[in-house]
Amino acid sequence: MSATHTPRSPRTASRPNRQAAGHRLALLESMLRVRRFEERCVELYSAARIRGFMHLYIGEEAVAVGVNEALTDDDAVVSTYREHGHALARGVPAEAIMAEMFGKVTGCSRGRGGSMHLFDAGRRFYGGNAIVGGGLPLAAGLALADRMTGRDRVTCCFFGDGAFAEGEFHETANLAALWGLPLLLVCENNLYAMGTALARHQAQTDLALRAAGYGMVSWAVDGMDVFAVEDAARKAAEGIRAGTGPHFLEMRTYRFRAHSMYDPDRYRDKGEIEHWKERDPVEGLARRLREAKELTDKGRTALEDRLAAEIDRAVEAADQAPEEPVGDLLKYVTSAEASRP
Amino acid sequence: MTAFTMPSLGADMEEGLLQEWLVRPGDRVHKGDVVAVVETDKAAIEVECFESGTVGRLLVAPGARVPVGTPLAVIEGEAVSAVPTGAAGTLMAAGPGEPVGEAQPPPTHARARGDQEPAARHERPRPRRQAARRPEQTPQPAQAEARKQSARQHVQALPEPSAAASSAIGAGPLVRHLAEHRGVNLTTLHGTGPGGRITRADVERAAPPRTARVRATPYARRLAHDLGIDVRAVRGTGDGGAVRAADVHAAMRTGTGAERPDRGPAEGEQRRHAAAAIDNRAEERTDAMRRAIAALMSHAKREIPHYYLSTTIDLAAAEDWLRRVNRGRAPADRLVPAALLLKAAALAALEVPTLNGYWQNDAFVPASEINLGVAVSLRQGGLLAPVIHRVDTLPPDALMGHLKDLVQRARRGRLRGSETTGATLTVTNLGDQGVEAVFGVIHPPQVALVGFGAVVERPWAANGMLGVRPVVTATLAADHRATDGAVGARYLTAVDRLLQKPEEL
Amino acid sequence: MKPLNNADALAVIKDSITQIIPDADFTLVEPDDKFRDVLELDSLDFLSLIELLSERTGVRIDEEDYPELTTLSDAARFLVDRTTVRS
Amino acid sequence: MTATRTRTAGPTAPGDRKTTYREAMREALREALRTDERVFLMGEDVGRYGGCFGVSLGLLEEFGPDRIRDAPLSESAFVGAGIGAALAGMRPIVEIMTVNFSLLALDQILNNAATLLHMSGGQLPVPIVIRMTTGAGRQLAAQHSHSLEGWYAHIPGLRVLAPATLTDARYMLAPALADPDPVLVFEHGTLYNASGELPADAGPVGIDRAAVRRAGADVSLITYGGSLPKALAAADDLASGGISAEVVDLRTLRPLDDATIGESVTRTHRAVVVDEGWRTGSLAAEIAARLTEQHFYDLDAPVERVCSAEVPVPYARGLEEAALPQVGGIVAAARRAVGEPAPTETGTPERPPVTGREG
Repeated sequence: MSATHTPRSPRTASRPNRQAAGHRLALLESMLRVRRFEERCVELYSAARIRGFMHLYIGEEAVAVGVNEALTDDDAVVSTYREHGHALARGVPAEAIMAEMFGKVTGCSRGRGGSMHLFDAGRRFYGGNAIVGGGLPLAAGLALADRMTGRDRVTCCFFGDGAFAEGEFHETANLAALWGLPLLLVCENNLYAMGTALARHQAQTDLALRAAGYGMVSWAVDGMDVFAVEDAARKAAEGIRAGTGPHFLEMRTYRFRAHSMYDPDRYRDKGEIEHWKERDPVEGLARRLREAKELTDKGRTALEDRLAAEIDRAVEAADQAPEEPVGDLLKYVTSAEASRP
Repeated sequence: MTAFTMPSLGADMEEGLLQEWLVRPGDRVHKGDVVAVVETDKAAIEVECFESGTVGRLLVAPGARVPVGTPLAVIEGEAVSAVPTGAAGTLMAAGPGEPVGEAQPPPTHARARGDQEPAARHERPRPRRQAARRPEQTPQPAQAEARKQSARQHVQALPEPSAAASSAIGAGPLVRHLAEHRGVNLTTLHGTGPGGRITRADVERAAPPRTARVRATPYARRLAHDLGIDVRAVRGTGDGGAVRAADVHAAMRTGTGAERPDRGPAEGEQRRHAAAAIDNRAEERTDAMRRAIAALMSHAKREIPHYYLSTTIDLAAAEDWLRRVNRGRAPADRLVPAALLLKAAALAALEVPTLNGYWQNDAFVPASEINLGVAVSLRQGGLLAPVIHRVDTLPPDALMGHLKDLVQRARRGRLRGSETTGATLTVTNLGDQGVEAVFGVIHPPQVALVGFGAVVERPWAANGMLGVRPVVTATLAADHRATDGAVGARYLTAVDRLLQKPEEL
Repeated sequence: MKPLNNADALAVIKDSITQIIPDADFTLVEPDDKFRDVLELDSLDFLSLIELLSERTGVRIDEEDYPELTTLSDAARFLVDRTTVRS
Repeated sequence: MTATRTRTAGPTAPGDRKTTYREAMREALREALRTDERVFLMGEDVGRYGGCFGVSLGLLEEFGPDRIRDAPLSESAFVGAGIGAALAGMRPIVEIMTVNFSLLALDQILNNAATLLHMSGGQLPVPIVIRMTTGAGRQLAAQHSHSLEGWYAHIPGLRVLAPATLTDARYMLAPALADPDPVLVFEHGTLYNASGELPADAGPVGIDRAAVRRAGADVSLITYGGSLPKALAAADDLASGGISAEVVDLRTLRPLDDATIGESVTRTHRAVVVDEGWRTGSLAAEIAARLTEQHFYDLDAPVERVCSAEVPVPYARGLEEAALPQVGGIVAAARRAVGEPAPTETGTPERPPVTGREG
């Protein structure tokens, strides 16, 4: 059996009137950055420059990039351990991410987090949570603070279909709906909780339907179509800002690579992966832009060159960057230790 | 510090095979303790040491066959034992319950190796050895045995025990552990297990009445030490008879256990007391040291074909430099010429490495570091050669600091183990005694000894002019098996050259 | 720096030597003997003596002054001079 | 620092205020809510119910439902929400009914609150205060009675407090809120009704140091929280037998104040650690280990521990009492330490086994 999503559009969705070719190209560039960055990560991982667990987002780029379009700089993002895409879309510099994966002091977590724990407080990017579902209560708290202080901000929490089985999801969904928190719950349903297919870990696989049971607005979205993602996210964010409480988006997507670098991917059918690759969100968008004559071959080449140079610089900088002195090992365990010279 | 050497256990004995160590570095040993088992052509023999102190480096591994007189281990003669010793020949006071006097060896403990005839066993070690070496002393086997039980535990001394050594014992780790716990010397047991293996039952049968380590709380132990109370003589009233602080205080009040009964409890007495305790033992220690020096030097003179060289060195540059450096320095920071001489001796050894090392197994083994033994004469007689490690790397100020500290502590008997071992070349300086040249005896297994005499003013011709210069006579005694005279000459020349540029030392 | 009289100075010197050589026997040392030889002070001992003397009397003793410290009577005179002249 | 012994009701000094531990805690909450608008209280039944143990009674009326926030029975969600709110600049006080329930939020406390600052390379301090009851003694049986504060004291990144006196109940909250890092406050259930006078001069306290609640020369009773009154009672008993016991109240279980503990044992040379946690792997074990590491040569007796029996706390009164540290056991341990075991006819309890099953 090959897993597929039932195509369904958001009930209220209408194709956004995004005439500006510049915007479409920007989406492409953003997705392509994630794609190329991660492809380089695979190389570096194989060369043992990056260690630890590393989970790739390849195939799911439309979700991070599309959702981010709906967020402002004031909004907050809480993410998972598969967060390179979210971080890059959020604007965390490739250099800081690469340095983090190299374990360097210039990394966005000063080498203490690695691939799974990217943080950027300045960009209100709250990581980087590697406990499945663990970021959800945190996101509710960020939203609660905004709610209590009357700030017009949205907190967006990404999590996977696996988290839907965690109590923390259900506790948080209830709490957020109960208190009407300004929380955007983005479930990246890539059909597998690690190696366990959705149908093998959920009794009812229509996640959007179930989330609706908590009394919040809930849509299923084609996560391979960046326009659909952006459109749904914008509508949800508008609703949240209008005070209608938390919104739930089930992004139906697929990862093209294994769960992590350690994963032999024995649980998926090759044919299924190939089937989904036909819906590659990056190349799909590129094709559409070429057909619309908004992207030339030359333009594509220039874009690729630019990204390659950017990633080269990131790798080079990460390579050159110093490591945190071991003498600072205990720094940041408490604030007192952090401020100690 | 003395060397514990392969004893001569008979007039016809030329060499012996070290079968097993019964001590390991850091163990406290008392004069007369059995410390090793040596196999001669005739029998396996337990050998005792002749000095109280702490076992330093073990120089020979089990399984090695070495000539009589070869240093087997270093005994650091630090006389800090809590129990005063009496006159020479009377040994440590026996603890409660220990057999005293001419008693027979404890029956549970007397069996020796299974492959020997009982008669031979009983004869084997002491009477013959003592007859040969110390005829004036009465053998006291019972005490020696008792001490062995209480103090010595069976130990595989070196990291890689030879197959011979372990098979000789024939006991597994469990049994060894049990034996250690019970204080049983495995080498004296007859194994009843398969192939003569020593079994748990053998050990349990042999377990002697336990003369356990004193049960005392850490604080009580510390307090007793500080107050100069012998914790072994204090009656413990704590859990299981443990000595507690209160017991030490009580002993203090009643005077029991005090190492010197005339000593009052007043504060500040401690140091004087310690000094006095050392004085008490000084004579004996000197005797022991005398014997050790005698053995070592006899061995050196017997084994080592010495050759001697001498040269006179102009010290004007060195003295000028010292004067300049010392000017304006507080006395505590000043350098003496000896520091420069030592540094020059070390750097010259760097240039002539074949004088820095050991003669072992008929070959020269160069040392990787230059560790100078510095001969220090003790006021009560005798000498020590504590070691300053890696002298070539030390700036003169640091070297001076080490020298002062080391000489002071050597004379107070407060050397650490690492400071008494590992010398690769020895330097002796008799200049302060007023002589001009010293032709020394090499400390085996080293291959050379450098001597400096007094710095004296002498007429000196330089560049065709005659003047008065401070000069020192540097000498070298070297092992002709390792080097020839030309090498020694190069060495002394290097010392001379180095001393002409004191600022580079 | 406290001015010393000859007896004080001699006491300081003997006391300092005793600290270095606890069993020093001054009955063997005539005032004009070279005490270094009689009591067998080596160069390190002598340096310690200098250290103690300058510490206890406050007198600065340079290497050039060492020859003044050869006999007990010279040494005492040296300390008396330095403590009185300069204070 | 002024300390009040909750156990005794001495003569009331002029200006002293009669109060209870519960009221002192409530007063601390009220002060915090009044002085800092970022502060809010969140937890199960903190509002309309008035707090499971009545600590927050009346606060809803004064501060409203936004700041006295009743949460659903979702420990993970509301503790995590507290952490998120702290990240966003609030100063949440989260109340968990008992330490046993806190296990439902352990992921948030350990993996987020204690970890975020370090994992983010110093970017995300978490200024949250989490309060919970701990301990047995009220016949609440095995799922409401345990003393797991030692587990939390194991975790770097947390500060763990155990106020045991009225003064600490009243004044430890303010410095806890001022701490930029997560602080866990353990309130022993048997202390809420403890009453006494809050001295007129009681005022701000620190949260770094242990306190000597009673000076003594022969043995140090080292304890905290609900065991403090027992240790003080034991000290009285010992004094009548001529043994002078010093009582050290740890107050802060992490980081431990090694200096105060060590100074006390350096004076007395004997230590009895009283800890309601289970013996194996306990805070008492940690303290005993540190004493042997740092003060081995000061010890004149093995370090004694008086801990709970290694059993889930039972319901029946007799069983519960037998499972917990009691004054008699503390006295016996102290006597063993000073080498004066109680006469056998008084039935001195045997020294309990080091690990595992009892008996």
